[in-house]
Amino acid sequence: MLPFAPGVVHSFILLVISSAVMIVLLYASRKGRVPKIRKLAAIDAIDEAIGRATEMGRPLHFTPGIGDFYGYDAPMTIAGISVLGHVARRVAQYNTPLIVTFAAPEIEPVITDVVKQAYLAAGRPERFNPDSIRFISTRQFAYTAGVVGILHREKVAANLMIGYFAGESIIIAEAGFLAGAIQIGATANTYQIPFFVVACDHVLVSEELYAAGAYLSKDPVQLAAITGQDWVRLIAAAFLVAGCVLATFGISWIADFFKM
Amino acid sequence: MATEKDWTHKLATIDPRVIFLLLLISVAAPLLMPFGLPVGISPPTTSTFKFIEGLPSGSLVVSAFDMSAAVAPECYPQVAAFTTHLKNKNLKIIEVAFDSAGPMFADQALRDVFGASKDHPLYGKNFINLGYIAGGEAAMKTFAGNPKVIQKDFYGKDVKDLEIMQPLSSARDFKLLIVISGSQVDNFVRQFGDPHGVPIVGAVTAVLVTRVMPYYPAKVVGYLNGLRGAAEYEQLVKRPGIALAGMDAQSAAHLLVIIFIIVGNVGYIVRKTRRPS
Amino acid sequence: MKLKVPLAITIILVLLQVTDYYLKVPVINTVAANFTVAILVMSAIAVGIGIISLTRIHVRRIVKKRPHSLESAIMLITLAIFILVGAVLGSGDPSYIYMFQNIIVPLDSAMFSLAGFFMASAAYRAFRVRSREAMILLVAAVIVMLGQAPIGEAFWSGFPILSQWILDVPNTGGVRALIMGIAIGMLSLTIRMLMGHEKGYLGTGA
Amino acid sequence: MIGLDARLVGILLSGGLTLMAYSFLYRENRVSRIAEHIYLGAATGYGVVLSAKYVYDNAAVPLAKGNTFWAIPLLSSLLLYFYFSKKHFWLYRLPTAAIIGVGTGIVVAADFRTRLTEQIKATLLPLFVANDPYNTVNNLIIVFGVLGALIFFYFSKELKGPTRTLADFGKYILMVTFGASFGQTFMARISLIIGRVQSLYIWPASILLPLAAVLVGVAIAWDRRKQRTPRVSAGK
Repeated sequence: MLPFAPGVVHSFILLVISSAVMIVLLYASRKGRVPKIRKLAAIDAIDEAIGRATEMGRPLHFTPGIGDFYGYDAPMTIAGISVLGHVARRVAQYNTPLIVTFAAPEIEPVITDVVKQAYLAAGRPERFNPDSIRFISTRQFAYTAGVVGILHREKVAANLMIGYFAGESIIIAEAGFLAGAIQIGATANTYQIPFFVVACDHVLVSEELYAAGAYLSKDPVQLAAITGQDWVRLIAAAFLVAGCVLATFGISWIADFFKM
Repeated sequence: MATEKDWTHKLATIDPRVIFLLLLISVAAPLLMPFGLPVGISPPTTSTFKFIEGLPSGSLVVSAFDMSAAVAPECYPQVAAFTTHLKNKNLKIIEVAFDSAGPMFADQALRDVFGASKDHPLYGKNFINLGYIAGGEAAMKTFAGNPKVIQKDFYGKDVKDLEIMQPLSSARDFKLLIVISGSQVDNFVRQFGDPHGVPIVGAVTAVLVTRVMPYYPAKVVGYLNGLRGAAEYEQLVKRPGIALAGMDAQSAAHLLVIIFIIVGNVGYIVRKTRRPS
Repeated sequence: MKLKVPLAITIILVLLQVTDYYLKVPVINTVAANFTVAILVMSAIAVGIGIISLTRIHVRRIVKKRPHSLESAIMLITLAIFILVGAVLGSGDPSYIYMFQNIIVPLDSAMFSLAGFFMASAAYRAFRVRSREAMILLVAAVIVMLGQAPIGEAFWSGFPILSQWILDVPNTGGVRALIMGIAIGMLSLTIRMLMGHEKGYLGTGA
Repeated sequence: MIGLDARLVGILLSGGLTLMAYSFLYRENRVSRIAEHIYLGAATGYGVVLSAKYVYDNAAVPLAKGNTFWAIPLLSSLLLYFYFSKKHFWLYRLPTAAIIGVGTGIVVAADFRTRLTEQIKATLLPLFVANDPYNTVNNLIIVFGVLGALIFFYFSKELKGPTRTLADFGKYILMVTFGASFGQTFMARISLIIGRVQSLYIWPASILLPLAAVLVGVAIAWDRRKQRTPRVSAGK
């Protein structure tokens, strides 16, 4: 028996099962099994937004938020950067001006790298403008002030906020609206989602953020990971249904498992 | 037919700047002329108060300042109210910050409640301001595992010489963790509550309350809900302050926005019902 | 090499931290704890990158006489003052605290408080009874607002109770589902990373 | 030390900066831009000083005292600066990969438990509570709300029939959640405005108020003269 920390066994077992399910699906798709995913309107709207900025000949602003690479915000930042790769390739093709802003200096090299590679992949390395990658400030609301200023001064046509956002979400989103931009908001920081819902044209709600990069890549292996999300969702739902039904009759097997 | 100049159109498309101006007035006026609506005390505030009341004198309480200056109008009145309570109950206070602005407010709380911070004779004995530890959740984990990882306090004194730190070996020695935050409590539950079993009280912004509630009352034993929670706590510790004064401004602002929502919908509905004719 | 080595580093450290969380093995726990502190130091050092590129952008703007170069100059001067004073006197010095309290604090709060104004204008515009979803959103928001402010109680003593019920029951259900979904999504992203499919974070553009 | 005069100057300074920032509410203008750039410089500079202090206190000092472990993060983080090199650009990936590995590892392990399994555990409620219709209804709403909202996000195909109904219920529960969260936040943000207004009521910041009012009036009159056509309403 492994030397478990107290009260984590149930979680460990479910983590192993969930990871195994996802890994099996990834392998299956490598062997040519193409997973089916329904249309996700909010993610498809990203291309619409790029198109709109291109038509208007005005810049597209992208921000992965105020997150960095450690802690709670790390996965959201990574998911945002994954979408940035796709966005940058498109704007490179269409020659749409791009502005990327962020608040954590340690993500700057990655962002520059992603955007540069995207221009290279689109066969347009000369179109890459180093001034488009803008570290604003490490401090949350100084960052916000900077972004709000940019949205107005540079007449941004499309504003993509995809990553980790906190109290600044409504400020950036409403300022973007007042500046007349088409807006897409995406964050897994649950209590900021309502602000994107009221102020943005399209919203990727919580876990859709994590699915976005994979969905846009159209790579079967990555899509398999989204299918994996569904499998784990069904496993969680099955535990819930079984546990609640048993609890109704006063049987606590499932509840006991979760106390392990 | 509704035309562009129609009153319904006007109601549905008010210039946002009109809203901004009226909102500013609705906040500013009651602060000068309060009308004194009563403020009831909610159960989470009461349970916070009772939990602190129940701690034996001399227990170690950690105040974790995970607050930025931006949330100070909401959180600082809470800090002042419960620090007063901790002082009255003669509990030992360890202040630590996980946000760079935190130590300043920790210092201000000591000065407001005890009259002095680092120069107070009880500094290092009954309370200490450990300053800021960078790194968010990873820093919390490190601190929870070994609070003595901090070498110097906010004022540059060597921490290991100070009396209050002597009995500490891990977060298990904390009898209560007060999380002052405008961002989240999940990380504190993960790093202090779950692994070390430290009871947590949330001194949080109103936004955060929805995120605290799933943990209440099991892991988070009580919480203060933004400025309102501070106003309630001010009444419990019998120290009326700025939080109570702000409640009338809140009422006026809430009323104003609800009126605007109604006005907008009247414009919208009238236009919509007219259109088919 | 340029991708495999960093990928390997990520995989090893993710597995190390996961093991550390679930298992009590003193060696692993100690190593993991050391790494958590080490990355804090590393990311603190990264702040220099930000300063270099910030300076680069603003200096370029001034040199090329682009619009708003006056503002850029103001930015660089304030930046220099805050770094120099902090470096010379130390961050705990009363003068530095004074600068913090009278410049950063008011701007922090002023900027954040714009959220109040913007919530009002967004609520006015978005809370229209366009659809069943929008109506539910609006009604829940208004009830909770009336439950929060003392004025709600003055109208009807039931508002705080109803608002609390919304927060305790349907809201708890919704928040739980959201955060469960997020945990699942996060796992999916991590698996993609560890299997070497999600490489955006290594700068390769997905 | 800081005397009375410095205190008054401070109040005036913070009041002035607040009003400059608020002028943005009328429209983006030179005054708000200056406030913005002062803010950017000050906040970022302050951040640098704190980070430097952190590195000095927690790595440089222990290293100088002979704890060689600290050489590892200090040296490896220097690789980050290869970001500025054209040739060895990619070396920045090594320390970044380490930060991401540790950062993601910490959160994914803990979150799977705190956010998934602990939440399942908390939702294992009886669907029928004898003689207690209130709690029975509440439990049903929570359980079906969680199930519905989970299923609402189902990616693999469009839902039909009973699962569609469940997902719709989940969607409505999510809407209630968003509305409630919005309603709750509003008070918090108003608190911030209260904080700012209170600071402006303090003398001598209060002398700025009539000044600001006059300036805004002039700006409005100026804008009216410049474009006699009606201004854009509601933004877009």
